[in-house]
Amino acid sequence: MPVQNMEKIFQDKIDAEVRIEPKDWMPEKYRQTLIRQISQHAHSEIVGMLPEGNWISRAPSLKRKQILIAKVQDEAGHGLYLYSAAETLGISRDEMIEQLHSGKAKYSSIFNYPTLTWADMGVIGWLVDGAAIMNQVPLCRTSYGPYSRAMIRVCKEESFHQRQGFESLVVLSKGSEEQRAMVQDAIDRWWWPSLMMFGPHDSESTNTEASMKWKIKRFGNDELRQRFVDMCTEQVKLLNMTLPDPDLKWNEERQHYDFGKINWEEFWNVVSGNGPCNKQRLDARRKAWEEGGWVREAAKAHAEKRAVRSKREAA
Amino acid sequence: MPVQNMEKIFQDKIDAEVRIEPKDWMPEKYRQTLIRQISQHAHSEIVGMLPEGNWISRAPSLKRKQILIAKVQDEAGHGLYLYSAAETLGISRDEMIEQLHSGKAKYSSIFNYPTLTWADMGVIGWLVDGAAIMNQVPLCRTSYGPYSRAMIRVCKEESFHQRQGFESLVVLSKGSEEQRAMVQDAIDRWWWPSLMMFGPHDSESTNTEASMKWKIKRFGNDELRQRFVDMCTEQVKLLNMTLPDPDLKWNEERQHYDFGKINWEEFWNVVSGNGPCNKQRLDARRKAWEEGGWVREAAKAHAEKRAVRSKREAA
Amino acid sequence: MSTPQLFLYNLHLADNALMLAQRNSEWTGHGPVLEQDIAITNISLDLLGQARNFYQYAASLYNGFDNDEKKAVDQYVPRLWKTYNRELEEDDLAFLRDEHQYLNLLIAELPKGDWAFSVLRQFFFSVFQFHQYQQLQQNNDAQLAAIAEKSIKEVAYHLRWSGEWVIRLGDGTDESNRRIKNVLADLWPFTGEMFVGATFEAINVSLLKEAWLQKVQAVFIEATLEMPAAKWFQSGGKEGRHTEHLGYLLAEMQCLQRTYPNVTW
Amino acid sequence: MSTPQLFLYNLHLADNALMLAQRNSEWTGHGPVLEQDIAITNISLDLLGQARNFYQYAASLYNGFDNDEKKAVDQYVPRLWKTYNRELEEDDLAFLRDEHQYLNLLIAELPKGDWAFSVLRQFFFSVFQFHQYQQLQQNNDAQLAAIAEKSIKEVAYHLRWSGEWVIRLGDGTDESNRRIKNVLADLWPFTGEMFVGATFEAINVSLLKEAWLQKVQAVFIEATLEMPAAKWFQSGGKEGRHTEHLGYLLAEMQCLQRTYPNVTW
Repeated sequence: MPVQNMEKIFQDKIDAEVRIEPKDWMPEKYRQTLIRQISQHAHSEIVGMLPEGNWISRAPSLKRKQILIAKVQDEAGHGLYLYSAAETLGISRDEMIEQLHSGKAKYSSIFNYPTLTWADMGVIGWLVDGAAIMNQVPLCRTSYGPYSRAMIRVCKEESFHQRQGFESLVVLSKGSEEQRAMVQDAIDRWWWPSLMMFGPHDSESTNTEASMKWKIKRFGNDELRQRFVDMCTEQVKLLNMTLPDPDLKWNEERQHYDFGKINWEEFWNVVSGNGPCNKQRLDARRKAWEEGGWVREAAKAHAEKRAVRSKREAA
Repeated sequence: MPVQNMEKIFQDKIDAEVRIEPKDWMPEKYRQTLIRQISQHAHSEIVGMLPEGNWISRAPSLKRKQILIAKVQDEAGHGLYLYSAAETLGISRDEMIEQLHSGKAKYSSIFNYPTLTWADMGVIGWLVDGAAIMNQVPLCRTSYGPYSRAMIRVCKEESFHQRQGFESLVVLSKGSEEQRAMVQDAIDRWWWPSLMMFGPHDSESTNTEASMKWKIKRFGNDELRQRFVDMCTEQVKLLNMTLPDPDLKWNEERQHYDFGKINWEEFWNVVSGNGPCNKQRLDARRKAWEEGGWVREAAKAHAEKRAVRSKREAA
Repeated sequence: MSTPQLFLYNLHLADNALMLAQRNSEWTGHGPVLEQDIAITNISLDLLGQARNFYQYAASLYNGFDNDEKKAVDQYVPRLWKTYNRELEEDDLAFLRDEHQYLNLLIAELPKGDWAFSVLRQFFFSVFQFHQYQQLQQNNDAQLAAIAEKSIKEVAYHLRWSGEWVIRLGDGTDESNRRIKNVLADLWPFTGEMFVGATFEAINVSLLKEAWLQKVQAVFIEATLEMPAAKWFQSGGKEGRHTEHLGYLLAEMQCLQRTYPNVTW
Repeated sequence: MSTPQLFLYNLHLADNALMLAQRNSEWTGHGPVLEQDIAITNISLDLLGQARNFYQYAASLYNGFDNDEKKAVDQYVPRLWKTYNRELEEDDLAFLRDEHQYLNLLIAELPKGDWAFSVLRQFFFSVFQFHQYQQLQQNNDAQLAAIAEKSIKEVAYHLRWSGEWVIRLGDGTDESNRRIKNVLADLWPFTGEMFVGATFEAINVSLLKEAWLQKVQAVFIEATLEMPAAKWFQSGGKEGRHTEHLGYLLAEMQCLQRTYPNVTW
């Protein structure tokens, strides 16, 4: 069949909301776009374990320690689902990890900010997971089957984390003066980076058009960001806290909140490697991988020995 | 000159309290005994930096932190003097360090006990340095010149440390209930190991006779231990604390304090490697040495480059 | 067993689980491969759950004590909590005691080391804990028995998982074999303490040694490892005499509770 | 400069010295060779002495403040101390502030790393501190000038010592050259903060940059190292926004003061 026909069949399926499966024909660019996006998402889960992992040893109660450890563990699980989804497109997990470590592949820039107080755990749940969910819920209906199924599981757990995060902020916001100050400070530090999680303005975003057509993506960056601002502006009132934006105000006409200008210079700086923790995060991942090398080799060597032995016994 | 005559001249000098100097003839066994003893003493200073170094980062006031750091640094200095003294006998510092790391050379067993609270810093100053001084003051008059001169410097500084240690215990003993409990607990843990610092009973001690004759050693282990017990039993009263020995009591006839039986099984266990921290201490020293390897090599390589350059410039 | 002793025994069991959970959770985000990062984190979570059960039970016992009973355990109760004027809670026990008030086995507090250290430590500990909980299931104290019964399935998994890793590393590459032998020499002296009973222990731990040795031996054979000959063992944990490592662990673990006392988190 | 600003400036200077002293003292007993163990320990002691002078001055300033002045710096004063009902002392400032109340440069709080990291960090810091104290010697505030004058000889030694090590490692072996290049890439982004003034700074730090660059350049030439081209710099220390490392340093450093508040040591 000529490629044009294949492309037509492919696009028809997409338009009819039929999921594309690993064995189906797909345009090379679709495959590449998905590999890039899914692996980037997987890397974000794995790197995202680090800023929260930073507080596991210091969690202030046994219950909070349990919740935090379980959450970070869930992120590892999300990484696993997503690497598996990407593998169905013909790339191995080791290749993807190599791309992460070499800097070729990206991960969400939000994880290049430091976690400085316990309140950051709650605020990350609320704002960072909140923004992630806003981005990800539409991906549950994305056109590629394995990705959309992975996202359904991910989103379910993320919503749970977001509620837990907000709940912990409610507790802190009813606590001592220092606890309340901690929350406000954490909101002040995470608010703008969270808004940056939706990516550049649609007008400046590459790849958006093709991704829309292929239904990898379903909403523009600015649209999702606006929804997020609207949502958080309401929620922050429940905490008796404020968002660090003097320009934030209700626009009766648009029926949305107007908000201030994002510092895109900071955004591009962090994306290109110049964030507070970029080097620290990648170094931590590389170190874990390098120090685990002998463990992975031992496991492989042992499995091979066993295989030989059971073959010999069978013979 | 026949060896017998040399030995006579040597012993006559000793008997006349004339110091033996590096270039003087000396019996091989005298040289070996001194190398063993001085290097063991140097190693004790170096390993002895570790238990106290363990509290530098946690010292509870800036002043105490300064005092502690300076004290540990002094121990490094003592190590230096003593290694230098041993080097005059024809062994290099690197050889001695190698003997320490391989386990061939010993160091004082006291440093194989852990430092568990801040009060240990004071008690080490008082009891451990106190016992060390008791052992070392006679060494200021030991027959080998470089060793006796090193010991004069060491003893001066050690006495200062001992006073500082006791002073800090006086402060703690006038402090809160928890501080006082900390002091008593530290005394309870360090008292018996301190008594062991004087070595086995003279009746069980090897080398003592020759060392006495050569005036390397001037008092028996038991005699020094008794002096130490007598001294501490008085001092502990100033702290309103007790020594953990139910058999401790004044003997009017001997004009000394009687004291309980030392647990020699523990002593020999620790000497032979089975103390709470033997492995930890040696591992720490080996690690520092190994990780410093590239630094020492770089310094050497650079010095050689400079030497070549200045030769070239001179030519 | 008297109720003060039961209180102390709960602390001992809880402290064991908490310290090992704390150490294992240092791997979270830093494991050698994602699946094993998740696995050791799971063990951490299980142990943390067990610790909570024991601490909660200990706290409820204490809150029901009469004055004599309270006095009997007074030296193990956090000083700072006494200024709070409220009932004792699990977090007070976990976060506010001084170092010498913790009663865990020394093996549980040792730094995580490399992967070989962590899995071999877990194996030694889990074999012991399995037999310990098996006994506790029969205990007259219903609450203790219930916690043990609830936890033993988790422990059986920890034991299987860590035993498989011991085999994998022992019978893996030259490097993995060398590494596990090294850490075996480090860890072995810390195993003896498990079998030397303290007065507060509800079971005769010395009777567990034989079964422990048999299981270890069986796994070691598969792992091509030899049982160490060393007969000297570390001790002190059950009396509150710890290694130099515990102080650092506590400084980190307790820092928020110490800096902001008596608030809700 | 107002007295509240002078107070904050003293905290900034003291915090710089304290954090670096704390980090360098981690080498004590663990140095690559005995003479250098002693040398870096000496630097630690000098810095600790400087820190004490600045903290003591800050405390005495605060104790003489009127209510408005006290209010102006209230957010930097340790909360716990306020419950002590006694004058502010150096140790309250050193040991009882929360992380965001410390005003040191980020470079001072970074973990000690390997020997290359520690000596290069010291060099960058000492070049800066030398020029800073040189300016401060001329300051109108006599006490500040006196501390700077007293300390500058020490700093000149730190500068010479660390500069020599940078040369030795840069122009040493392949390994030492590789290592110092690696840590240069890590450290460089933390140097920019030194030259971005905060309102509490008594001198115009941006004017020190040229002299700093010249000295670094001169040593780098001897060390066969190239000046990095990177133009992006970390910031936050002077506003109390730190790296993730400071929290751990404080948990350890403060543990006794937090566990046993308001006693004499």
